[in-house]
Amino acid sequence: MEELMAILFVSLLVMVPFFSGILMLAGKGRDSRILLPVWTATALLAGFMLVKGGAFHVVIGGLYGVELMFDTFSWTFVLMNGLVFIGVTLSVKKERLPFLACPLMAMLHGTANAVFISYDLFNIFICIDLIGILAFLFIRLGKRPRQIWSAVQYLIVGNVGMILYLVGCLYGYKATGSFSMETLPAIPSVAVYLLVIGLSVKGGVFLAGLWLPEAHGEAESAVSALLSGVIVKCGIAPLLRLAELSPVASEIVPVLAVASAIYGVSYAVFDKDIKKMLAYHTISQAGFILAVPGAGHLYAISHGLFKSWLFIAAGNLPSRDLESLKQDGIKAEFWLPLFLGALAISGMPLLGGFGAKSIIFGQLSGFPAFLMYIAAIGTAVSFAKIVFLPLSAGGDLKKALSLSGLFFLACLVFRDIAAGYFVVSYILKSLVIIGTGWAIYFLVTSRKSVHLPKGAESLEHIIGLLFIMLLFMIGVSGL
Amino acid sequence: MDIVFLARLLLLSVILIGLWGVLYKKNLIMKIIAMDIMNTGAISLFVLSSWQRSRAPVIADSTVKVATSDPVPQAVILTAIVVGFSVLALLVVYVMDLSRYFHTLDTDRIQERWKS
Amino acid sequence: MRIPFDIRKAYFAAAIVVAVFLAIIPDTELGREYNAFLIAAKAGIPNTVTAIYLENRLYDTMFEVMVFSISITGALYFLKKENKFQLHDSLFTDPATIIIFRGCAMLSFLSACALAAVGHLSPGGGFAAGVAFGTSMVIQSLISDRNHLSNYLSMERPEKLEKSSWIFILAISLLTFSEIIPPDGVWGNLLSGGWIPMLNILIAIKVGLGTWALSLGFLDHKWIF
Amino acid sequence: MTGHGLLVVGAVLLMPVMAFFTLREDHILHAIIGRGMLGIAAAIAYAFMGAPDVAVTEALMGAFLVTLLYVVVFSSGEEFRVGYVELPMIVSKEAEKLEGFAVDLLTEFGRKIKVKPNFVSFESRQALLEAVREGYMDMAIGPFVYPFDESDNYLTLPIIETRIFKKNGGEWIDLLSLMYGPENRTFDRASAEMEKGFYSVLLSEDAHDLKDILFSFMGDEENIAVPELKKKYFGVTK
Repeated sequence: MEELMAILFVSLLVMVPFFSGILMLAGKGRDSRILLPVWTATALLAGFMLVKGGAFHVVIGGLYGVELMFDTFSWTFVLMNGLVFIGVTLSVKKERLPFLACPLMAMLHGTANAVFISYDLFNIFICIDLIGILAFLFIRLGKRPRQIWSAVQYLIVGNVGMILYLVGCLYGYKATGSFSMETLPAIPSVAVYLLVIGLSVKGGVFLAGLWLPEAHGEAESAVSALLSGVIVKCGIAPLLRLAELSPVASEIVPVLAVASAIYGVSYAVFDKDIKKMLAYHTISQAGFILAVPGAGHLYAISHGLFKSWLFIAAGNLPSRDLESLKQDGIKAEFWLPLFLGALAISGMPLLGGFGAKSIIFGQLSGFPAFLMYIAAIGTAVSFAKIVFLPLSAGGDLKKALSLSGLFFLACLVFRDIAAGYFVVSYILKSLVIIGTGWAIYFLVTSRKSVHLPKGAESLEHIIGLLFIMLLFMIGVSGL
Repeated sequence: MDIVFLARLLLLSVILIGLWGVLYKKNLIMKIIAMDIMNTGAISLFVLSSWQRSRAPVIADSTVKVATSDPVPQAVILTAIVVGFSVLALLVVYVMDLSRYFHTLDTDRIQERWKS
Repeated sequence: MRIPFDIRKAYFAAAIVVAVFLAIIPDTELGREYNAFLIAAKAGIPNTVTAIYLENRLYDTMFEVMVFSISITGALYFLKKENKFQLHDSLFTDPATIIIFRGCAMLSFLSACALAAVGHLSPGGGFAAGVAFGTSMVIQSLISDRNHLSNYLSMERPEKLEKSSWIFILAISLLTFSEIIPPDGVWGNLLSGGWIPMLNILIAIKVGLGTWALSLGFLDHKWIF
Repeated sequence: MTGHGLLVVGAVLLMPVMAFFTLREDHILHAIIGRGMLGIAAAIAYAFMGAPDVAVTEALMGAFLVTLLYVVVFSSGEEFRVGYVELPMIVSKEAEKLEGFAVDLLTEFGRKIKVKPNFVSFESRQALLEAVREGYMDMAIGPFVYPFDESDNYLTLPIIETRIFKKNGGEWIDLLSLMYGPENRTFDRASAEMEKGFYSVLLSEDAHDLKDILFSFMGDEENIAVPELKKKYFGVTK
């Protein structure tokens, strides 16, 4: 019975998007709204299974086959995948997308689902490689020379990371005779480090993910929304599983998470380019997601929603430069979505980010908690730049919340109510964090501008740093 | 010295030579070839691990029990070869497209343009 | 940023240390010598690598086919778009070269057919066959006039064939997952092992057409660097 | 060490050697040949290690890859892209043949640095300016006048002097467009002031090396091609 259910889920989550992608490719379809039923089916199925509860895992193909896992964790990510795709599709309907975009979206959807339900190290390797190729094509769709360069950089770094992951898989197989994730506790720690590094390249986590600001900042805004909303999660979801299952990884991943949160925020506070700033926040939010491996998926769904909303809202702006936006002001119809998104990511109650942050802070303690509070305040500081952008005259508030905006907003509000963290102490805490952040913004950062060095974001440095990190992990565990 | 250990050292050195190329070569095509060499090294490690000093995993008769190499790493690594090839083909197209805009394949010179 | 020499040396040194760590991990003896035996008995074909590739881990292979097809599609999309130059004449005109190349093309075409047909019985299989077919086509294109060649082969029908073989591969994968498999047949026969020979041929067609289209795309382009 | 073990070690030993020789080369063609040999060494090693399937795939894939890269290198030709909007004497198309001062100048320049110009026709000034800014075109020639067309998005390199007619509203037209272009009927010459300007070549920011070479080509005192061309088209030598 479970086998049959699994086949049904695989055909609905993976095969249907693939088939529709191939058919769109053959029929040269350009309208992404045709695919809305596919996304909706994913979201509805995931929502139903979340409400129903329960978990089971299945091996497809018998002996040495591929193991799939259907539990709350995977269904949460699948739900996020469906919701983000619905929102992005609703937002890009007016543009004429290039011909390749719609088939690629369908295939990306299917592959992301496959990553989230996979419980097999090698299957994750191949799915993430497919995700990498799709992202590579997506980044290039905008045609600017710089996008080609950032795509090439992305693929080279990602491929080196995947080679490390492959070697990690091999050592895992050698020790246990299986690729299933259940064997993770038994595999040697060096292999776990290789797996962690390989996944953190795709997940945009600290150091390994430094390709991210360039690629996400340069891509078209709808593409950036997909990159930050879904593609980054395809690295993070297996990483979370790894941290949950393997004791070695559960020590190393939270360290990476905190470093990632602090690093991303400290660059975002001083960046004047709105898309670059959002891209740096993807690094820092990856840290928030990974900080508590047991609850990361609950943060991930919120992050997927508000980050893709923010990227879409930022794409509508007349300029990317925050200084010039500050002088000219922005029209109300562009301002409102940005404002709400910025509040959500800062953790304002009723807007998605609050419940997620409360979950994370509820389970952290000690020094990591202190550092994460700093990162949360930093988030508020950097988003104060958006919150306090002046309104210019002549805007139309009615146009502000388009279909996609309403959709995202509804999801975020519902998400927060579902989290059930409306306790006075949590509300106070988050308000204090936001207040401190805004105070710092007015007192310090709005008056000073600091240029942090960005040398580490070049190709050779990222690749080299992968090995430095590996050595560091081996050294720490050896001591 | 154990043959498998010796072979493994040599194959890891293939990966290292590839890495050296990725780090030091300036030409993007050379970087891609170096990456391919790294990939070849990783693939060879899989094949080496499947080698149990016995024959190929093709069985003549399903009723006689014979010891063979482990077919599982070999089968999964076929997949990885294809993936490596696909990535490479796509990268070559992109890199050549890049050269159309910059008239150079030197990574330092391309990166110089956005040194803000 | 121009990278200081020293830092890259440090990166490389770190990589060497990591490699040493990877080399000294001891092997565990798990006794996997009889793996192949179990798999062959289940799939009903002698070549166990193909059995795993196309039956036990067909789920992976499905994604592999997706990776390959998508990257070929993307490459062709970006190759087609701009700067399409005139079809060039043949690159080689020397008669001796042409005869040798023609022989090579013939040989790799024949090996492609053989690999695809008996991939489940002997080493080989769909992907290898497809690549061999692609190689034979690119060699053929190097020695013959492309205008002349395109009279015989318009690219439209191959494109349809490629798409439909793609869909068939996915559909057969789905059937295999749900264990709807035709009977195994006689051990060692050309038609044995359920869907496996069929999948081999379909993958060979898919990969062969893809590599062929890719190499034609490359040939039609003038590169600048 | 058994005989078979020696064979395996020997075949595996070939791989790092080939990898080293591949990456030691700076010449791409040599590196590609090196990659081909690495593929063959790997296939031999796999065959000895009891993995004939992987060996076949690796050998065939290596062969195909090397052929493909070889094709890329073999069919590489150098060119730069010049967009033009027709303007008599500077660039004009007659009987499928381009001629004009700027065309001859750039052809001469291309001959000197052994890179061919590839001329692409554009309908309007705006479309061409857009293409230069985006980097699709390396250069633009036609009714582009220094200092009126100066912008941060591209460089202007003056090639020959002209006169510009400018109105109070900021509207302007160059001499040749006024004489031959379709605008000469709509432009009211009487109310315009005359100023000095230069017909120029616009260079994209992305045309990396090209702009330095072209600047030095134009500024070279010993270069007799430029004055000769000026004499041919405009009868002046300055």
